[in-house]
Amino acid sequence: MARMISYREAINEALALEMRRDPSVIVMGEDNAGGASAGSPGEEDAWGGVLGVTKGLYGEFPDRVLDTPISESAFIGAAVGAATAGLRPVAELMFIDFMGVCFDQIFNQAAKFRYMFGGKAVTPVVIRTMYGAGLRAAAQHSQVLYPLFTHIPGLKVVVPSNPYEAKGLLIQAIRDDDPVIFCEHKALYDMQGDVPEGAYVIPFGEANVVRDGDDVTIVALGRMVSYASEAAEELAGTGVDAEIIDPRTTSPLDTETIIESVERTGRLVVVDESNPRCSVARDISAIVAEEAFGALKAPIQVVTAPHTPVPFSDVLEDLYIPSTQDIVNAVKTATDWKR
Amino acid sequence: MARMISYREAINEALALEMRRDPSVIVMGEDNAGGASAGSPGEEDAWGGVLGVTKGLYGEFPDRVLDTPISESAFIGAAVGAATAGLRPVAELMFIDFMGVCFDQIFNQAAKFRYMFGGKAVTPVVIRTMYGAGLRAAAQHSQVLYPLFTHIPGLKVVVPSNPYEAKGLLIQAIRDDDPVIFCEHKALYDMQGDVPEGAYVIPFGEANVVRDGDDVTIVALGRMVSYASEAAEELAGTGVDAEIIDPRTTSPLDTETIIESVERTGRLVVVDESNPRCSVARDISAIVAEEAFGALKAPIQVVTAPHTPVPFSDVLEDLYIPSTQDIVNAVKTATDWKR
Amino acid sequence: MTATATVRTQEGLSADKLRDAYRMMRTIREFEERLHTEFATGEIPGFVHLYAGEEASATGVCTHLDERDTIASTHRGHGHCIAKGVDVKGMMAEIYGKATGTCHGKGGSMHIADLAKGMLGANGIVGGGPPLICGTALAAKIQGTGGVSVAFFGDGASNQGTTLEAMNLASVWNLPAIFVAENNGYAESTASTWSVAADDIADRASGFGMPGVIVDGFDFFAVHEAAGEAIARARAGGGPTLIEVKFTRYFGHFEGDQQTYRADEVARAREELDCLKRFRARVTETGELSADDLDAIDAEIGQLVEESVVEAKAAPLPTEADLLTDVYINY
Amino acid sequence: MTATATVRTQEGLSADKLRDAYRMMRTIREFEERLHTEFATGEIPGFVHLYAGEEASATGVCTHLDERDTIASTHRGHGHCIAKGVDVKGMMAEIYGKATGTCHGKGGSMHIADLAKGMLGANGIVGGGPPLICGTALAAKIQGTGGVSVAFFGDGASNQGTTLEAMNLASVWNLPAIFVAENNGYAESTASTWSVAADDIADRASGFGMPGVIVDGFDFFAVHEAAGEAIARARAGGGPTLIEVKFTRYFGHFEGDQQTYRADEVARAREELDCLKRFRARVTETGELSADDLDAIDAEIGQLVEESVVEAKAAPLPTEADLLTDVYINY
Ligand SMILES: Cc1ncc(C[n+]2csc(CCOP(=O)(O)OP(=O)(O)O)c2C)c(N)n1
Ligand SMILES: Cc1ncc(C[n+]2csc(CCOP(=O)(O)OP(=O)(O)O)c2C)c(N)n1
Ligand SMILES: [Mg+2]
Ligand SMILES: [Mg+2]
Repeated sequence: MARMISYREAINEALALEMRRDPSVIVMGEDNAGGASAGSPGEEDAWGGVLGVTKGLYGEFPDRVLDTPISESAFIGAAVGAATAGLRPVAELMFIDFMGVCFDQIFNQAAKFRYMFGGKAVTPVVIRTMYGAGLRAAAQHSQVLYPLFTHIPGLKVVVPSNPYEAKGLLIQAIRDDDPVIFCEHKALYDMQGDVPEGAYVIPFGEANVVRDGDDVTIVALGRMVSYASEAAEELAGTGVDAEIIDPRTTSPLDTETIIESVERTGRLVVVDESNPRCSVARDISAIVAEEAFGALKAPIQVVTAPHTPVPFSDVLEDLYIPSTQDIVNAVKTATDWKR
Repeated sequence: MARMISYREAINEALALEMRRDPSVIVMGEDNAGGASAGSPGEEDAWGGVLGVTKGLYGEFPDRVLDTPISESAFIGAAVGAATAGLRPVAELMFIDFMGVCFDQIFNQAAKFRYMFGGKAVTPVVIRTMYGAGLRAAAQHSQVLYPLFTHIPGLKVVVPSNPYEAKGLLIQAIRDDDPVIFCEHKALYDMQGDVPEGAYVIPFGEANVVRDGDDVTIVALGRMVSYASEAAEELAGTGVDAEIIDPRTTSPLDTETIIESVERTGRLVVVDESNPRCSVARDISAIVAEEAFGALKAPIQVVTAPHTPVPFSDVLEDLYIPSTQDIVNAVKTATDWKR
Repeated sequence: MTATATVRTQEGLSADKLRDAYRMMRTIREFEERLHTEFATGEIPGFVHLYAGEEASATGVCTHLDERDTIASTHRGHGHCIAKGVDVKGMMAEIYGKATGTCHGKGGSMHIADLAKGMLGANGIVGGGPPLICGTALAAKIQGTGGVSVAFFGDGASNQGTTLEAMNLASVWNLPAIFVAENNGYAESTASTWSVAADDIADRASGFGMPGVIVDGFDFFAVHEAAGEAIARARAGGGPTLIEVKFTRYFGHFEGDQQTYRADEVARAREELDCLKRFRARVTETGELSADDLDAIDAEIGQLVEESVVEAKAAPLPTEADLLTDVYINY
Repeated sequence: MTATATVRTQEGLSADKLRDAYRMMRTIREFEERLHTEFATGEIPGFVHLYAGEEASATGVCTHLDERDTIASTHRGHGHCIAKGVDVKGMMAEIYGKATGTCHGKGGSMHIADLAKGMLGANGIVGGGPPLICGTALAAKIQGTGGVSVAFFGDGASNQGTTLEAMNLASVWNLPAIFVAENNGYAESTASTWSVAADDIADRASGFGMPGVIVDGFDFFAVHEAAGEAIARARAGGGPTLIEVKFTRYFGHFEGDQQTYRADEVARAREELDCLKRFRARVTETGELSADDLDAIDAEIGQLVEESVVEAKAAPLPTEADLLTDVYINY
């Protein structure tokens, strides 16, 4: 019964399904149509975005898949404007690292319209963007940065951890009436997973308990969910039974599920690929430490990348990215901890 | 002996002193010279920036105070580039809210040069910027946003809480060889304080213990330091003796001083005007909860603005900004807490 | 190098249309003059940027627009709001921060918006609007409504990358979009003759593949004609236009500005160039409207603005519950 | 509307200068061709964008520059690095991620920089460089060094707001800055004929108050002459220039690109237009250099690049300690 497809295909399928279902859904981004709009001499639909995620959509929806010049402020802003006018644009901000040239349209415009305008605006825009290290793409193409978006009231932030999640969360994102930042980990695009063919939604703000356990709670985000699962297998061998929670969305955040778990396990490890300062990991840690203080048997451990840019050299990048071993060590620190 | 000047004057004085001392210091920003560079028919040096902070500098240093077009990416980038070439530019990003149109030059360029280039770049640029609520300037002119800069490795972030701090920290910022985001609270510009006439520096990463106390530690940032002091006075009347710590810089952060204090008091309240998610408040909370867990007698309390944009109406804005009463309440929660 | 010549005014507006245009300009003027007075009392919170002197631009453009069309504005947005039909009383209440305001008191002068009227907001970010109207224009194009979108922006904003990118995108996508550069000579205290490296902002049009037009912004008819041409072309699928409107603002950058950066160009403008005076002279000379017609409108508008202030002052403030609503759809 | 006519080539370079120019172009070509081969083995990490075909641009410009001058480059930066004198072996080691690399293996292909050589970095952000060179140009102006700064950027980057803003700022501040738009016809798979709404990128110059020039990018002499004029003017205080260089890149956008978006324009370019072939034909025809001269350079460079690869492969990797250094001055 299983139908295995990749994270990339799951995203592509979510887009295709929603475009079929709702003519107001449009897709735009650099090379998203793939040179076709350019009337260039080559094959139509040549690229489908730099890593091929939108490939094939142009063929089916030639009027609703748009290439853009390299003008992120203009086209992300256009997506935002179009969302106020009855469309449901899905704009691709190729690498999340490029937010610096268009952040204003996201955080001062899209995120604030509804509040500033006294509740009279609806801005159903989705910004798909690639994040994360692992491709040897160095400091300007490997960042995580979802903490920056999570900070901003008015934005919803999604970090799918596998193909199934990616599809259901993207369909929800497209149908959602608020601006959504949809963060795709580029090292997951080839990850295979069992994904139903039809449309389904995964609601925002509902964490997924990936693994049940009683000794320690591990909250992990995006690609780190797989790492946490590996760590849990290893820990199981040493008699430590870890519960793994994937929040799925960093904003809204399902604090309830996390706190309920920590109240049972008494221990928490939060795993986040981002830099540590003002990270989602520390955010979750602080919330839990405030709300479940009485239940904590050990200090919350936070596993993140170091406070450095992402290095290029593969040997350094591998050291930079939080590892399964880092998670195992953090769990051990928590379980071994004595007052 | 006291020489009372305003926060605005303290900043102006720091700029003037450093410009006299070091010919490589230049100042730039919208209307920083004040229309003079425009060769416009009006008075030279008319403005000195929108709230007059650089007023008078153009007269003394006509070649080193530059007006700019409204092109934040270009001129902040120019400041960054100039810093790599032997100048020490102090660029004014008028309101911190405008970072969205120029963030790339700050976080992908200035912040990363040294690391990406294998330690071979030195980028001594200062970006002065106004933050904070209180002027009824609404959602796009009142944000705090220093958490976003604090997240980025390679940046230093300064949040002076009074005129004395502003002057010493700005002189340090100008002499510092790393990129510095210098966050001036616009509601503090008219605050008076005792400030020495000459130049002095306040080192980064060294917190200031504003008030000694044994019952609870209050860490407060920027404008919130005054609020914390008021709260401490009120609490003193109820027999609660609060220690107040002003970290001065959020990056680097003096965790030592904070932890040493919490180890004594057993209780921590962190006060930050920013939105709560991925805030500096939660960051500090998480660090302390991890490193001083054994010392904590109560859950750390975090006092921030709510997860909303800044509202316009004065009645709403006053509710939005953390208040002295909020701090008092948080301290009471901490001191009253029982397992 | 000037991209294109000034467009000469022509005519052909019905008396009703002329009355509407005059009413629009007069409403803006009255609204702004009154705010200037009221601001001085200290009762109005925050930053207020007045549009007085520039009425012919918003009016000359918006008289061509209808409910299919969208505009995006700037920090100096009252005139555009009024011209696009936003309720004057709601606006005044908004500027006073009242619960009855267009944005429930949560936006204020710099953020008045009314999407139901196709007014996508004043904007606190210089250059914030042009990308947005590429989106509303795209929506109109995809939905086939025949709608056009207009971005108003200042001379200062013409140097902002977002504005420049948006012009290119509008051409590349062949959008029904109009870019109206309101050149009032200054961005805060900085002269446009200095900050705009071209002779005219309109010179930038050719670099982005669109016609560039310069008009006398004190002349309603000049703006109206240039905008009419551009909007008709855009509706017909002919793509975007850049219109540079030149004039002087009558007050400071914001209320409180001492304006030491400029010599007194305002007195002469008010005396000799004023758009309302010129409009009155022209339509009474040609006999298109009578002085009585115009006086009646003046009185009507005086009354409306007076009421708007009285009502705004008396209106209730937002309440604590409002702080936490409308962040997202569900709260 | 074409802003200005193509500049015709003239001459007057000494044999030594010609040899240097040829050596520079040949080094770039050899470096890139070799990377193309090596990349296919899978040993090179990350994204690699090759400059082959565009050598005359970096060379035609940088042969005018000296240690006072700074350039900023792009993701396609190897050619600019080599032309500004960055050590070829250090570059190769950097691309392999080795500790002996120009950036200690921490930057990689997209971030090679050597500030001591006035090379302010390849840049992973499209449009990242133009603002930066406004700063280095400003520093040169304030310090009175006579230095000029050059931003190289692509046709795609010519639509980025940062690039457009920088051009205006350079004019407003009258900076010794040169903007070199390298129009190779594509930004990734997107044709510049589509993404640039003007006929030519050079058409944008007048909107930012500077001369705009178009040159044949396969012709070293054409680039050299146009750049020489612009740089001389900038050094003399005459302000910035925009130079559009037109040509074709020989490889895909990055290594691995199947290039299904373009018909095979490369074969013809390599055959008929190639800058190295044309240079050789021209200087041997005129007798300025002999075929032996050029062959000797070819051999020398073949040897250099071969060594650079051998040494890079053998070089040590960075170590764990390197992860946490050079974030700030003090750690
Ligand atoms: C991105 C950004 N930069 C700077 C400002 C501050 N600011 C507000 S209005 C203004 C001047 C705008 O000038 P112009 O575009 O000519 O419009 P005008 O005020 O003359 O109508 C400036 C610099 C801002 N709001 N946003
Ligand atoms: C701000 C930003 N947007 C998008 C990209 C992704 N990207 C890298 S190179 C490139 C194409 C650049 O085209 P062009 O400027 O013509 O340079 P070329 O590759 O042709 O040399 C794109 C879209 C980026 N690196 N930065
Ligand atoms: Mg202006
Ligand atoms: Mg190109």
